[in-house]
Amino acid sequence: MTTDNATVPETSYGPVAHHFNNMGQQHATVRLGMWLFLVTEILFFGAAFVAYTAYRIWYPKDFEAGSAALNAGIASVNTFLLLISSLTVTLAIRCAYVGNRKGLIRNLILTTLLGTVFLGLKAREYQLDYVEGLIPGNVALTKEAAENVLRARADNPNLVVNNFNENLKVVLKHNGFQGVPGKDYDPSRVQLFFMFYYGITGLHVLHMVIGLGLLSWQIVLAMMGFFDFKSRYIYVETLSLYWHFVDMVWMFVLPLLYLCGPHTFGQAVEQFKLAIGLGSGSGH
Amino acid sequence: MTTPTNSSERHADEFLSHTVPPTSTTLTVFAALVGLAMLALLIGFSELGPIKVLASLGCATVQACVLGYFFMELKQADKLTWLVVASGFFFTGIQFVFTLTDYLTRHLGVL
Amino acid sequence: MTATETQTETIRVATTTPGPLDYTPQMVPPPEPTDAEDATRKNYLNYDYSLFGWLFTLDHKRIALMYLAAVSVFFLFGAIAAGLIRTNLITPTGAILELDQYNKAFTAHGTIMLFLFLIPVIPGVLGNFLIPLMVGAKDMAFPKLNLASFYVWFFGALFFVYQLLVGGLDTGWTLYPPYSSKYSHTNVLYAGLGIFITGFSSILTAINIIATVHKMRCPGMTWGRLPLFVWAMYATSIIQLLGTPVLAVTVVMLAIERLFGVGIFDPSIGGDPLLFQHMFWFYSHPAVYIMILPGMGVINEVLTCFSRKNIFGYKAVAWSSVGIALVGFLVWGHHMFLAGQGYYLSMVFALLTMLVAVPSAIKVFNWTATLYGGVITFSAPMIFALGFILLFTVGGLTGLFLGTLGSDIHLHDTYFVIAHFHYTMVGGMMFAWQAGLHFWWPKITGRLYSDFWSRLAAIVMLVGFALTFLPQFVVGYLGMPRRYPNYPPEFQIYNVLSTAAAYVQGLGYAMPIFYLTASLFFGKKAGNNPYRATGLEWQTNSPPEPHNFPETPTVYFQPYEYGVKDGLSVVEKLNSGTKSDGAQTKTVGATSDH
Amino acid sequence: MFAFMETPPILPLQASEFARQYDLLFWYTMAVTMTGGAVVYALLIYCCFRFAKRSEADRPMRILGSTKLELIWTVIPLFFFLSFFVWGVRVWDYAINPPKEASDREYFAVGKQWMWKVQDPEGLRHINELTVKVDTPMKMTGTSEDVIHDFGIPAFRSKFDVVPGRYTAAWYIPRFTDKAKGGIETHHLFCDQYCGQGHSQMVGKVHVLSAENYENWQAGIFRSTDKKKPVDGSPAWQGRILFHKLQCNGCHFNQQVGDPSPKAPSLEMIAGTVREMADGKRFTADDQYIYNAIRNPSMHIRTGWQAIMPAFHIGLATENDLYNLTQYIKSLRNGDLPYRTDKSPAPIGGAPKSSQGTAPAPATKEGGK
Repeated sequence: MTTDNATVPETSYGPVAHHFNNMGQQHATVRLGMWLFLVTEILFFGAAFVAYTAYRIWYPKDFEAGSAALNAGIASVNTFLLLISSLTVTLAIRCAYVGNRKGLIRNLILTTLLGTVFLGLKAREYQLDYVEGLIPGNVALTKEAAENVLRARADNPNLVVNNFNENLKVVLKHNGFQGVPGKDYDPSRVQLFFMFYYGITGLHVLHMVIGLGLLSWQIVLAMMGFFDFKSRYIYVETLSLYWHFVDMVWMFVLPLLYLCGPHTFGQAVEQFKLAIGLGSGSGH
Repeated sequence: MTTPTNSSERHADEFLSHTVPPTSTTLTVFAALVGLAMLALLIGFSELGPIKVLASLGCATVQACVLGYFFMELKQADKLTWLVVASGFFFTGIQFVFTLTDYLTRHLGVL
Repeated sequence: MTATETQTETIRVATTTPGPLDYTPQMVPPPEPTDAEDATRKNYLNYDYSLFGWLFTLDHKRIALMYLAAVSVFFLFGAIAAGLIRTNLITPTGAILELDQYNKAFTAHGTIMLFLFLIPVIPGVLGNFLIPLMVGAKDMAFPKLNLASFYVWFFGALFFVYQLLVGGLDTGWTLYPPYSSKYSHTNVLYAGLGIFITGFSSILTAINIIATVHKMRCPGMTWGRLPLFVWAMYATSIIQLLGTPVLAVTVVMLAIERLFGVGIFDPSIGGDPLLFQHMFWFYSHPAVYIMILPGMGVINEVLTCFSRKNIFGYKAVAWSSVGIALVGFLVWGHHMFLAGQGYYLSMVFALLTMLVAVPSAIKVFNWTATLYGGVITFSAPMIFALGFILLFTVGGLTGLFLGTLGSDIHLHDTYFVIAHFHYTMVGGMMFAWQAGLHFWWPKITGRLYSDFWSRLAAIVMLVGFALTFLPQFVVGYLGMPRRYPNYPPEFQIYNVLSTAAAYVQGLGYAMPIFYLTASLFFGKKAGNNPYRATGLEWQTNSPPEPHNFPETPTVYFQPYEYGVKDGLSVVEKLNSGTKSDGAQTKTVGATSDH
Repeated sequence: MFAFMETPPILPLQASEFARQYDLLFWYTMAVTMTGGAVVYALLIYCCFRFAKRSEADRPMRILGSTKLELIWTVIPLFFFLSFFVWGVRVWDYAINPPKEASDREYFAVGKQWMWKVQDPEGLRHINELTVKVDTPMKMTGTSEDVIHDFGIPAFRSKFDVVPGRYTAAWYIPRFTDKAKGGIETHHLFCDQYCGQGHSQMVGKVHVLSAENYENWQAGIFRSTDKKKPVDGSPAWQGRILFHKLQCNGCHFNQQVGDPSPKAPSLEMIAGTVREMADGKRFTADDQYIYNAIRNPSMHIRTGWQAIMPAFHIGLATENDLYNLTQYIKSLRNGDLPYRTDKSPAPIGGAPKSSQGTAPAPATKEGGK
């Protein structure tokens, strides 16, 4: 009775999993499954943003101050890195679809590289925050961490080991943030902002890492010729859905965390140069 | 004669009907995305005051929509996929509305 | 598709329906295998005996059995904790436990029963086993994901067990900060990790079930012909999908707060403890529907089968499940009326709470109406199902006291609440689980269990349970707070009564272990369809083949066509323009897929 | 022994105005839900008997449903549910909107693991005890020092979470029930929100006093609690320990047992009374008076008594000790004074060496002459 899909020479598209009747059903199911998973991801990050917004409403000034202490330069560059990776992963689908194995592998590798660079910059950003002593709460620094802070102290004698509020004032002053601590913003409230900063970016980084793992796995599969069956482009597409979603999350993280405070373009450039070691290093 | 409600037949032709757009389209969309990203940064680095947040968030929303519609293939997705996505945002919205209502109205009518 | 097409089909089949049946199966049943054939037949149990074949199977039926084993063990843990609690409450000063031991006991009871029993039990066991069978599929949509979700869940469960072994948890299952984040010296982090991981597993299960129901239905299985158990599981999966991620984030935030000493819910840096409650209940209120909806689904199957009736108002029952799932997300604030949330928000939540009560009421009335005009036999699953209705009615109605703004003020956090949700969770879910287990046991194992002992167990459980929690309504209204190891002496009699009945109840839970195990060895062969039921799962062999059906089934009839002599008379009814015809074609015609 | 040998309570007492309003709603809800439940149960039982299978010949009817019936049992419950909501909102509205006089009379409760510190409008602090005047509107504001607690009084049908970093509140008009005797009635005070190990220990008493009893209680004449001695870590309790340590009860002992030779005035219930001095002066026995009387007894010698009491300079009693002693003396009621030291040795650690010198025993001889 399944006359209409009898016309489809499915064998040329690769085998259908045992529990599906035809390739179309398999594709539809796989797509649906991924979208359902993405819905849970929407709720996941949505919940974090709900919490963020609640406090943003309560303490707007403090959150702006916190944002002013972040490195907008790295964030801006990372934005474009993710966008380009979204492009490459989309091109990868096309390659798989037209059966271009070389192109597929090239694009997947490009995506992986871009993602890795993103993570590298992110790590550098965390390390800078760490050196500036912007660790909320009463976490005891490790020995080498303390040494880091001391080394940073050589440039900036005002940095205090493991005292968030003091270090924050120093950093904000260096970033040229006009605002009197205690009057315009309350450093301990800024700790709240930093909890969200580490929490949300941390979750995003976790998703990036998982994505990179899946990408490298598909690179191996592609090299083994797994995607030579044209129908299997669906798996590249499914992964790309996930990757695009991670990109999408970053699109909202950027304005919510990094751009909500007063930043200038020149400052961002300065911060980025500093991050990659070209900066004058003044104040750090 | 087939029963239209047979999942397998309903999707039998999906594999054929579902196409992957050519590279040219992809590049156009990418250009648009980059433009939007630059706009977002421009807003972020400007001195708009309180509107800044809304503006940059609006920009991000447009960006996300473009990304979803073209790169994530919502363009050729069926109703079900749209429903799934919509429900995700709807229930996040529910959480936003009720939780934030608490924070905005808690001071009212307190003993 | 139009109704006429269906009718023509049904005519075609009905004439080929073998022999006169007093019911109409959804598909044409294949001939029963003879004993000789059955001896050599490969089924999902005997096609592979190797350990590997069990631990790494992709067969949804074997995964279901793995869930069954694990869930039963964890239920035992939770039950032991419950026994300790009840025993301790015999005397006003605590009979056997120290204060902190008691706190750990009730926390263990709560966490284990919720995350390791109530939430996975029916989706994991019956859902896994039955949904592909009921929709006529060869397997779940994502078999590997299905296996993964079991192991992820089990891995998470190990964290609960571990934190029990290394000293337990004393925060209560609600984990309210700042107690859980700052003041508790117990293993909040391990428990949080367990919640996070098990939550991830229930997400995977939900994805699998939704995809299966949408994409894997066999020819002719329209939405209007899905068994109501599938509808209920579908609604449950929606809740799991949308709710669980929020709980995950909440637990992550709690962990951050506990690890780094400064956190997001911490008042000392301007945080708000209520935010945790908002996010926690956004999941945990819908979660109580995760725990009850599958039970409601089971009841539909059992009631219709043992009263030989069509379900009364198929659409109402089906859509009320989805309604509960959706509206259930709008009412979480009724757990926070007295926690200091905005007064006007509380009023909104109270109103929505009254609305979510309606679908449950509809279901109860429809079940009752289903019995009307039936031919009722009181075998064990039926007694459990009737017990479900009796107890769930009490549980649901007492919920109204707590959902109403005014009357919640006094009852909040008293034993009234305890009694209420045990009447819904245990009286509801536990009885539905027993009903389902007894109902499908012949299909799962191919064996019949002792009729007498099963009925006896059902009655013992019913009486024991009802008497355990009735006194708690009284003592709750008197104001005895929950989670109190020590209490004023005038409340003692109620606690003694409750404890006494609890032991009877425990006896009831112990009985199935024996007669069900015995049935595996001494039970009669069940045959394909011992209850003469209509669902697809009953038409295939029992135990089913590894791929469920000899060939892909085609569905021509609604479920629950019990009330007719045989298939032919259905066709006559369909063709004759009687009133039921209208209803019939309407239901059959409901093919809109979303 | 089984406490339930006495008849156990069936219903909670209605000890506040709100309790009466609350119970109306509660019993309305109870009546409706009971009726609804009864209907379902009746239908179930009827069907189970009427349609139980009797012979193989039985044939079931084929009913697919009835939109009309379903509409009925959708709309009717919804109507009642909404009635619950409306009435519930009215009760809620009453509970959250205190009248002015209630707001003017504000009690303050601080919850900490695991005790309630209650301060009444007059500024007196009590641990785990709330003493209120009957028929007088009052407001109870609460907060927490550590975790979330819940200030619940079942007899008032009142309950609210106390949250760290915030103020939450409730208000009551306490009433006497028919069980009230002697112008005093005592109810339970519970912590209803789980707060850790001592959660079930975080309980207290609520004393509803008649107006006149309340006056006396404030004056210190009326004892609302049947506790013989304060054992709650309050200053008065510390003072009692010192009172024994410093052997004060060597002279200021309990005279109700007919001890022949009282060497010093009884200190019971002196707080606020006017004291006659040997030199004719008159002093009100306030904190300052008691303080001086201990630091420098020779300042005021009461008529009819010798100046035999040693001065307790800073070395013997710190300022803090003095404060505690003062609180204890103020708290003394009839028959509260301990007996003579030689009759009842100091219960806590015995008399320390340092205080031996201050033992008034030798001095009493001269005093006696």
